[in-house]
Amino acid sequence: MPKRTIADVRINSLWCKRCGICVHFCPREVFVSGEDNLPRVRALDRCTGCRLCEYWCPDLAIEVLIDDE
Amino acid sequence: MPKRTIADVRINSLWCKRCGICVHFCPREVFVSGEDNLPRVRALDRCTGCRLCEYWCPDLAIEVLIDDE
Amino acid sequence: MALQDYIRSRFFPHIWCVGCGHGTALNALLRAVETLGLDPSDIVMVSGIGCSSRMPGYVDFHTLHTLHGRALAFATGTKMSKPELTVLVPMGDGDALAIGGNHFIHACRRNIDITAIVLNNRIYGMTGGQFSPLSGPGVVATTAPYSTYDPAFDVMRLAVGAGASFAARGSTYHVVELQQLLVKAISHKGFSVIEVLSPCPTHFGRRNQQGDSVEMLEWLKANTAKLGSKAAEENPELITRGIFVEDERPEYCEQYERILEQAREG
Amino acid sequence: MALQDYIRSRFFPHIWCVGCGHGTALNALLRAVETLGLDPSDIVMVSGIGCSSRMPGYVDFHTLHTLHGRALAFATGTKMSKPELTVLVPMGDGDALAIGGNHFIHACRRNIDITAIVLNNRIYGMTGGQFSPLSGPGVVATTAPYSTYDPAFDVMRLAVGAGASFAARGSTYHVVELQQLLVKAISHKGFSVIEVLSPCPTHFGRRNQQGDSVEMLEWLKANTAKLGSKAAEENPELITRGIFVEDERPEYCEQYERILEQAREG
Amino acid sequence: MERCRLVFCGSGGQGIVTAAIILAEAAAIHDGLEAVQSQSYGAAARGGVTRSDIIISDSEINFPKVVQPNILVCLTQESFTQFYSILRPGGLMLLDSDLVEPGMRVEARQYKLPMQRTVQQEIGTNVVLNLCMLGALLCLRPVVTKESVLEVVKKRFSERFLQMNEKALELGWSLAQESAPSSGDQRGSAPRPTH
Amino acid sequence: MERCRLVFCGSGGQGIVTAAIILAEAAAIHDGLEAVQSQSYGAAARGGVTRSDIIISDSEINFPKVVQPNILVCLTQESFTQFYSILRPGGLMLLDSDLVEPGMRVEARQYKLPMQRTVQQEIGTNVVLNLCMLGALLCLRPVVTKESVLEVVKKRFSERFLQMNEKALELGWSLAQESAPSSGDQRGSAPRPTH
Amino acid sequence: MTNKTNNKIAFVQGNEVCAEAALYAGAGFYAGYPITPSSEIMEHMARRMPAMGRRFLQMEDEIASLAAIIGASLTGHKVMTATSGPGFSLMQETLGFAIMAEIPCVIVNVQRGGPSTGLPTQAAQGDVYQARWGTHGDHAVIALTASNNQDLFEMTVEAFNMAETYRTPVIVLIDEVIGHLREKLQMPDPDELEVVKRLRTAVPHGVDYHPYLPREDGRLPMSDFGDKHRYNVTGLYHNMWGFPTTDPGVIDGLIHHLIDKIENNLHQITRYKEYYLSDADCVLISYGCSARSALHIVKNRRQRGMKLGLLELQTLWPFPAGLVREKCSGAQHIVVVEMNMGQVVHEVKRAVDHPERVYLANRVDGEFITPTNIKNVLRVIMGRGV
Amino acid sequence: MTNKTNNKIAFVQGNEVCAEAALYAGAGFYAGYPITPSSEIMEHMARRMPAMGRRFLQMEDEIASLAAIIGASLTGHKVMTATSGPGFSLMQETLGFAIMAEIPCVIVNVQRGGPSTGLPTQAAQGDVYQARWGTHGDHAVIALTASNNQDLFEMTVEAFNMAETYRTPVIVLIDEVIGHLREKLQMPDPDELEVVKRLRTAVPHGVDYHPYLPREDGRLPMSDFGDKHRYNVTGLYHNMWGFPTTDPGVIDGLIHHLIDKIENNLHQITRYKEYYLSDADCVLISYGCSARSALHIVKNRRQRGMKLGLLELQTLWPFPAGLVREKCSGAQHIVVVEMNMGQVVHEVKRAVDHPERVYLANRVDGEFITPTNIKNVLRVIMGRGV
Ligand SMILES: Cc1ncc(C[n+]2csc(CCOP(=O)(O)OP(=O)(O)O)c2C)c(N)n1
Ligand SMILES: Cc1ncc(C[n+]2csc(CCOP(=O)(O)OP(=O)(O)O)c2C)c(N)n1
Ligand code: SF4
Ligand code: SF4
Ligand code: SF4
Ligand code: SF4
Ligand code: SF4
Ligand code: SF4
Ligand SMILES: [Mg+2]
Ligand SMILES: [Mg+2]
Repeated sequence: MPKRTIADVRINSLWCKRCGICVHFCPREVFVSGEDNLPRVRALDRCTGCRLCEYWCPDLAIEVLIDDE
Repeated sequence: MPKRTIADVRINSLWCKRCGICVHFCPREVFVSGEDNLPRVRALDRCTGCRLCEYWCPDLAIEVLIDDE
Repeated sequence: MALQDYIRSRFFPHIWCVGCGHGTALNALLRAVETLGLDPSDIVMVSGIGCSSRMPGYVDFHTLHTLHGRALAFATGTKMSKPELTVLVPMGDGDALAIGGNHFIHACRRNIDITAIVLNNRIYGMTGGQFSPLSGPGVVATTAPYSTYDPAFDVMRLAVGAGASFAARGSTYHVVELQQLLVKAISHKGFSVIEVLSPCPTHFGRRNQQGDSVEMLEWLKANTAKLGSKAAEENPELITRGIFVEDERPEYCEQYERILEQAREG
Repeated sequence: MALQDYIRSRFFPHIWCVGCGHGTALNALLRAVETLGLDPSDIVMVSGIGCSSRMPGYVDFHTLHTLHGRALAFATGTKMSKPELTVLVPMGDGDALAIGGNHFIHACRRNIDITAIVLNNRIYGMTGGQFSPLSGPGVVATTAPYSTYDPAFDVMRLAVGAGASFAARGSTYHVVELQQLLVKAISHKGFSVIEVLSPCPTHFGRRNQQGDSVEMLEWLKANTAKLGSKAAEENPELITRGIFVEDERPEYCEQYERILEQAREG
Repeated sequence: MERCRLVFCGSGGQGIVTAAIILAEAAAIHDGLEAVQSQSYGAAARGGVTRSDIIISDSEINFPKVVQPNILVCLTQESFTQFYSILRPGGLMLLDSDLVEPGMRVEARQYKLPMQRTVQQEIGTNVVLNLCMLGALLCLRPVVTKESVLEVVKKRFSERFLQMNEKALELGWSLAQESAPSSGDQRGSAPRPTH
Repeated sequence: MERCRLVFCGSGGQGIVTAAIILAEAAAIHDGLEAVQSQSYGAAARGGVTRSDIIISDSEINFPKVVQPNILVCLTQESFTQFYSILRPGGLMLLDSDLVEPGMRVEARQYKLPMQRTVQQEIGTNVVLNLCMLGALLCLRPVVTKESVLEVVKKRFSERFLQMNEKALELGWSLAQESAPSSGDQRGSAPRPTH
Repeated sequence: MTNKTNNKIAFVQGNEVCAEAALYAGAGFYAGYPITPSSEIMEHMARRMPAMGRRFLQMEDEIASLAAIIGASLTGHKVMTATSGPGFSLMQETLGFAIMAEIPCVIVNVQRGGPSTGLPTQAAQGDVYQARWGTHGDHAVIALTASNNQDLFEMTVEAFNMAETYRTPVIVLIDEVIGHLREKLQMPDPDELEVVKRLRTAVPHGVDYHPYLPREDGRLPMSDFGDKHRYNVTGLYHNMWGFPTTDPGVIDGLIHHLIDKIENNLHQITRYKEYYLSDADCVLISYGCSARSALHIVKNRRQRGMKLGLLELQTLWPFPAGLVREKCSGAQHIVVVEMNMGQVVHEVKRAVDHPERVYLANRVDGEFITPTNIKNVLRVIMGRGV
Repeated sequence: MTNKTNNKIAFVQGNEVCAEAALYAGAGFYAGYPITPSSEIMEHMARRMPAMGRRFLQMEDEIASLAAIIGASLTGHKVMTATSGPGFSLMQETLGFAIMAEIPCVIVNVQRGGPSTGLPTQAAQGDVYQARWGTHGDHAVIALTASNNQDLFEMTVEAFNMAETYRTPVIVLIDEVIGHLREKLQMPDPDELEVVKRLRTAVPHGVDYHPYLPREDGRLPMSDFGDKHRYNVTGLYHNMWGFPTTDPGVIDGLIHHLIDKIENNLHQITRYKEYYLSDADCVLISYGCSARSALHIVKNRRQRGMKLGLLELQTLWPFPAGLVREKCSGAQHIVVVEMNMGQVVHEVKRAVDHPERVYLANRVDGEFITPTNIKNVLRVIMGRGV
C-alpha cells in the first residue's frame, strides 16, 4: 500500500449548510464548528483520509485531497 | 346420525346453462346429459346427498332435497 | 335464511358464460354467508368492473358496483364510516391486481376488516381475453398473440408482503373447501384476501388448450394441492391451496376508535 | 470521471434542508455511478414529485422529473424503448409507496432492469410533514396530530412479495455500505429496489423528538443492524440493513427480444 | 344493384359476426361493391343476443346501420323475438327450423331450414352453422357470388378448418335449393316501429 | 387609522410568518381593525426566502397583497437583496444588524438592531428572534397595541414557551427605544418597480 | 379553529375556514391525500374531526380519497375531500361515478398554477372549465367559489346543502390566494345558516324503495347502506332500482335527469354579489381571489367618479348566463377579471347581447393580479393606452 | 391488417385502421391497457408490432400507459396509446404533463356512452369538451376525428405529424361506431402520405442545446435521451433549458408559447370536408360517426331539391371558428349533428354571426343517430312539425 499524505480537507463554504455532521462524526475529530457554524479544519494531521466526511456531507461540500505516493 | 333419504335432485332448467359439470363430476354418476344437454337425473337412488353438484353448479340451478329423519 | 333468500332471483339466469367459475364462486360465497347466518342488511358488497364485478347484481345485500380497480377504496370508506357492516369485495384478477394493485396493497397494510375475494381466471374476461398480471408466462391472449412473457404475481406472496393478516387460496373445483375458506375469511377480524382459482372457459380455456369448464376443473383438480400436503411437497409445480397466513393484528377501524378516545380526552 | 463531472454544479447549493438525508443519498449514488465508470450520457434519471424527486435537477444525466408516484411508469417506457440505457429512479416513500404503489409492485413483477431508490424519511417532506405509508404507528405528523395508527409497509417484504429480484436496505449513516449497495443494485440485471433510510430533520425529526440531522444519524446508528449480524439476531427491534434478495431471473427487455424474434420468424 | 340491407342475429357463440364479415368482405373486396358491417351485443356479457348489420350496395354507404333490413337471419329464439318485427314487409327471413319457432305470422318470405341439425349430422359439429347459413342465404338471394365468399373463406381459415367450412357452405346451399318459403303471409301482425 | 402595509422577509426557520400572523391577529381580533396576512415561499423547498404580507386598516381590505410596503423587515441578507427596493420611499425599514449588511443606500428610515445577538445572549436561543423583532417594530411604529400582541401570544404559546416569547418581545421593545434610524438618506439609489 | 376567541371572531386562513364550514354543515367523514395549496384543509380536519367523534382518513391517493368518501356517503354521512389541480385531474373518473350514481359529496379544489405540476405554491384560476368538463361523457356539475373568509364559510355550507338537495358532487373551486389568506371570520351561530339534512326515504321496510325515482319536487330520498332497504348503485346506466339497463328510453331519461336536475334549478343554485351595478357603464365580472382586486379598483375609480361596477360570481357552474346578461344589459364595456388565459370570459361572451364588448383582464405568470393590471386593461379599452 | 388482399384494399374495422395508420406514420412504441370499445387497436398492435421489430407493452393501467409512451417518446420514438372514456379520464393528469413538457405523442379515445362506466359497448360523442378541458390549468390541445376508414387512416397519420410538428400530445377522438365499423380501406403506398419525421437538433455535442427554445419557425428540435445532449424535462414551469423556474416573465412566456404554438397555427391544423355548401341555405355541421347520418340526409334531401349542405369537421380542437363562420355565412339555418347533449354546438354558436340560427340534432340514448332523427329536427326548424 502506497503511503498516503492528506494534502487538504476542503470545505466549500458556499455549498455547506452548517449541519454539523462532519464535525460530529469525523472519527478523528478533525473539524471544529467555527464562526456561523461553518466547520473548520483544526487538525489536518489527525486526518486518516477515511473520506467518511466526504461521503456523509449532504451538500457535497467536502473534498479530502490525498496524495498517493 | 339420522337416516337421510334423498327426496329429489332438482334442476332448474331455466337457470341451467348446460355446462355439464354436474354430469361429469357427480361422484355417483347420478346425472346423464339429456336432450339439448340439459342434465337429467337418471338414478336418484345412487345419490348420497353429498351436495357437491349443488356446490359446483355455476348457475345455482341444482337443489338436492334431503329428508332428515 | 335459505340460499335463495340471499339472491335477487329475478336477474337469473346470470350473465356469466356457460361453466364460468365466477358462478361457482358466487355459489360458495352465498353458502358461506348462509353458514355464518348473516343478515343481508348487514352486508355490503362492493365491486369494480369486470365479469367478476357483476356479482353484486345478483346478491340481495347492499350493493355497490364501482369503477375498474377501485372497489377496495370505495369499500374502505364504507367500512370506516360504519364499521358494524360486513364488507365483501369480489374482484377480478385485473381489477384487483392490474389497475387496482395499489388499493389492494394498502388495504392489506391497513388491516381493515374487509374480505377481498380475488376471482383469478388469469385473463381479462369482460374485455375479451387480454392477459392479466396473473396470467404468467406462456399464455396466449389477445394482447399476447405470441404468448406472454410477463411474470405473474403470486397473490399470496404479494398479500403477505403487503401485510395482510389473512390470506388463503381455493379453487372452484374444491368447492367445499372453498366455502370453508370463505367462512374463515369473512370471520377473520382484519383484512382477509382469498384468491379463488376460477376458470374462464370462454377466453382462457379456449385459447390455451384447456378446453371447456369440465376440462378446466379437471385441470384444477390435477394441478393444485393442499398446502402442506404430501402431493404439494413432492411436486413444487403444483399450485397450493389453503390458508397461507392467519395472524391477529390490530384492526384498522378499532384503532381509529382509540384515536377518537384520545382526541376526546384532549 | 470525477464526481464533480456528474453534477450540474450551477444549481448548488441544492434546495434540500440543512442535514437532509437526501443529499447524502445523492452523494452515495454519485459515488456508485463513478465507481461503475458509467458515461452520464448513458444514464437516465427519472423521478416523481417530492423532495427526493428533486434529485434529477442536480445530476448531469438525461433527467426526467415527472408526476407524483408515476416515475416508474415513465421509466418503464424509457427503458423498454431503449434498453441499453441505465435507468435510475429516486423516489420518496410517499411517491413510491402511497400514490405510486401500483407502479412499484408491477415493476418488481416485470423484473425490468431499472434501479429504484426509495428515499425513506417516513414522512411527506415536500408537502410539509404529513404521514406516509412508511411512517408506521406512533408517529406525529400534520395529518396525525394524535399520532399515527396506520401500520407501515416493510419495503423489503413488499418488494420481495411482488417479485423483485434485488432488494436491499441501507442508511445515510452507513455511507460506505450504502455506496456499495448502490453499486450492486445498479449492476444487477433486472429490477432492483434499494431503500435508503434518509432522515428528514425538518418534518420528521422535529415533531418526533428525533432532533436535528446529527441526532437522527445517531438514531440510525443505534437502531439499525446488518442483516444476519449478532446484533440483529439478539434484538429483533433493530431495523436490518443489507441485501434481502438477489436472484437471477429473466430480465423483461431481454424477454421482449425473444418475442421479437419469434414474431419475425412468423 | 339495389342496396341490400341484412341483419344476422343469434347468440354469442354462433359465428354470426364472422359470417357477416365474410359476406361483406366478399362484396367489398371481390365483387367490387361497397359494403359495411357492424355488430352489437346485448347487455349480457356473453351468450346474449348478438346482431350484425351488413349493407351491400354499388354506391357509397353513409349511414351504416340497418333500420329495416330486407334480409333477416335469426339463429335463436330470443333473437327472433327481439328482431322479427324490424324486417321490411315483403323481405326475406331465414331461420333455423330447430332453433327458432316463429309462433307468429310475419309479412315476409320465410325460410326455415334445419341447418344446425344438418351440419351436426354431416360434419359432426355445429361450429360451422354460420357458414351453412351463409350458403343457404346465397342460394336464396345471391347478394354476392359464391366464388367470392369462397375466396374470403380460403383466406380466413387455416388448412385445418377450411374444408369443413367449405362443406358447410355447400350444405347450406343445397338445403336452400330444396326448400320453399314456409310462410307466404303478406299481412303484418303487429305494429312495426318505423324508427 | 391610515392603512399600514407591511412586509416581513427572511428565511424559512425564522418565524417570519408566525410574527406576521400574531401582528395581524392582534389588529383584527383585539384592536378592532381589519387585517389580512399572507405569505409566499421562494422556489427552494425550505430555507429559501420567505415573505409575509400584512395589511392593517380601519376599513375593508380587498386587494390583500402588498406591492409597496410602508414597513419592511428583513432578517436575512438574501431577503434584503430581493426586497429592499419595494419599500415605499420614506418608509420604515427594520433590519437585524448582524444578519443583514445593507451595502446600499435606501430612501427610508432604516433601523438596524442586533436582535438575534440580543435574544441569543439574553434568552439563550434564537427561536424567539421573531418576537423580538415584533417588539422592536411595535416600539418604532405602534400599528397595534403591545397589549393586544401579548394577548395573542398568550393564546398561541404553551406555558413552556410563553415566558420566553414575552421576554423577547420586551427585549425588542427596549432595543428599539434606545435606537435611532441609522440611515436618513432620502434619495433612491436604483430604479424601483412600481408594479 | 385553534385560535378562536371571544365573540366567535377568528383570524384564520381560507383553508381552515373551508374545513370549519364543512364541520358546521355536518361533514361526518373526510378522506384525502395532501397536496399544496390545499393541505391545511386536511390537516385541520385531522385535528378537529376525531375530537368531534367524526371520521378522518388519509388515503393512498386522490382517486382512493374520492372513492372512500363516496363509499362513506352511502352509509349516510356528509362527506368531503380536498385537493389541488393534479389531484383533481386524477379524480375525474371517480367524479363521473359520483355524478352518475348521484352521490352527495363535496370536493374542494384549491387551484394552483397549471397545467401539470406547474406552480405548486402560486395562484391561478385555470381549472374553471375542467370543473365543468373534466370527466368524460355528458353531465352537469355545480361549482361554487368565494373571495373572502365569510363568503367561503357560507359557500362551503351551501356546497353541502346543494350536494344533499340535488344528490350530486359539488365542487368548491377556490384558489391559492384565498386558501392561504388569513383574515377575520365571524363564526356563525349553530342555527344561523341553513343546513340541509340528508333526505332519507320514508318508505317503510318491506315496501319497494326506488333509489333512483325522483319525488314530485325532483329530489331523490336516500336510504343508508346498513338500513333495511337494499338496493344497487352502479356507474352504468341504470333504472329506478339502480340496476344496469341498455333500454334506450331509460338511458335517455337518466341523462336528461342528471342534467336537468341541475340546470333547471339554475335560479336556486346561483349565488353572486354585486357592487355599484345600478348605474355602471363598465361592468367588471370576477370571482374568487381576482374579485378582490376587481373590487379594489372599482372602489378606487368610483372615488374618481368613474361608473365602474362589479358582478362577483359565486356560482360558476351551472353558469348563470341569464344573470350575467341582465346585469350587463346597460354596460358599454364588460371586463372579465380572472387569473387564466380566458375561461369565464367565454361564458360571458355567450351570455351577453354584445360579445364584442367583452374584454379580458388577466394574469398568468403566477403572481396575483393587481388593481394596476386591471387599470391598465381599462385604460386600453377606453382608448387611453396603458 | 390480417385480411388484406391484392391492390392493397382491405376490409377492416376502424380500430384496426387506426392502428395500421399509426404503424404507417412510424409508431415505434405502443403501451396500453384494454378497454371497450378501443381494445382492438391494442390487440392489432400486439400482433403487428413485434413482427415489425417495434415495441409493444401492456401496462397496469391507463396512467402508466400514457406515462410509458412519454418515457419512450423521449428516447426518440413515435408513440401511441388508445383508450376510451374511463381510461381517458384517468389519463388527464399525465396528459397535462405531456402538454407542459411538450412531448410528442398520440392518444386515441374511442368514445363510448358516458358519464362514468355508462354504456361500454354503445356509441356516443360526449368527450369533445373533455378532450379540450379535461386536465387542470390553462393549455391548448389538438384533437382530430374522422367518419370513415379512409379518413381515419389519414387523420391518424396527421395526428402523428402534428404531434411531431408542434411537440404536443394529439388526441384522435373517434367513437364506437367508427371504431367497430368494417368497410374498405385503400391502403396508401409507403410514400403516398406525408410523414413528418422527428425533428432532431443539429446542435453538435459540446454546444449548448436548448430543448425549450423554439426555432425561427416555431418548432423545437429534440434530442433523444441517450444521445449526447443531456437536459431536463419537468412538469413544473421551466426555462429554455428545461429547469424549473418561478420567474414571472418566463412563466408568462411559457404558457403563451404552449397555447400560441397551437392556436396561431389553427389554419395549418384545420382539416374538414364539405358537401354541397356553395348554395346551401341550411348547413349541417357534424363530425365522426354522426357525419355519416348527416351526409345521408343531405344527399337524400338534395335529391328532393332541398338546399342542404354539410360541413364535416375533422379538426375539433383548436376549434376552427373562422372556417365555421365563413361556411355558414349564407345559411338561414345551421344544425349541429352530434351524439351528446350539445358540445360542438356551443362552439358553433360562438363562431357564427347569428347564434340564434343554430340548432342541435342529437341523440343520447346509446343508439346511433339516424337520418330520420335529423330529418325530424329539420322539419321542426322549418316549422313543419315532426
Ligand atoms: C379505467 C378502466 N380501464 C379499463 C376498463 C376496461 N375493463 C373492464 S373490465 C376489465 C378487466 C377485466 O378483467 P378482470 O378484472 O380479470 O375480471 P374478469 O372479467 O376476468 O372477471 C377491463 C380492462 C375499464 N372499465 N375502466
Ligand atoms: C397527484 C398529486 N398528489 C399530491 C401531490 C402533492 N405531493 C407532492 S410531493 C408529495 C409527497 C412527498 O413525500 P415523499 O414522496 O415521501 O417525498 P419526500 O418529499 O419526503 O422526499 C405530495 C403528497 C402531487 N404533487 N401530486
Ligand atoms: S457535513 Fe457538509 S454541510 Fe454539514 S457542516 Fe460539514 S461541510 Fe457543512
Ligand atoms: S477523511 Fe476521515 S478522518 Fe479525515 S476529516 Fe474526513 S472523516 Fe475525518
Ligand atoms: S352444473 Fe348446473 S349449469 Fe351446469 S349442467 Fe349442471 S345444472 Fe346445468
Ligand atoms: S348430491 Fe352428490 S351424489 Fe347426489 S347428485 Fe349431487 S353430486 Fe351426485
Ligand atoms: S368471459 Fe370468462 S370470466 Fe367472463 S363470464 Fe365468460 S367465462 Fe366467465
Ligand atoms: S423537508 Fe425533509 S425531506 Fe424535504 S428537504 Fe427538508 S429535510 Fe429533506
Ligand atoms: Mg380476470
Ligand atoms: Mg418522504
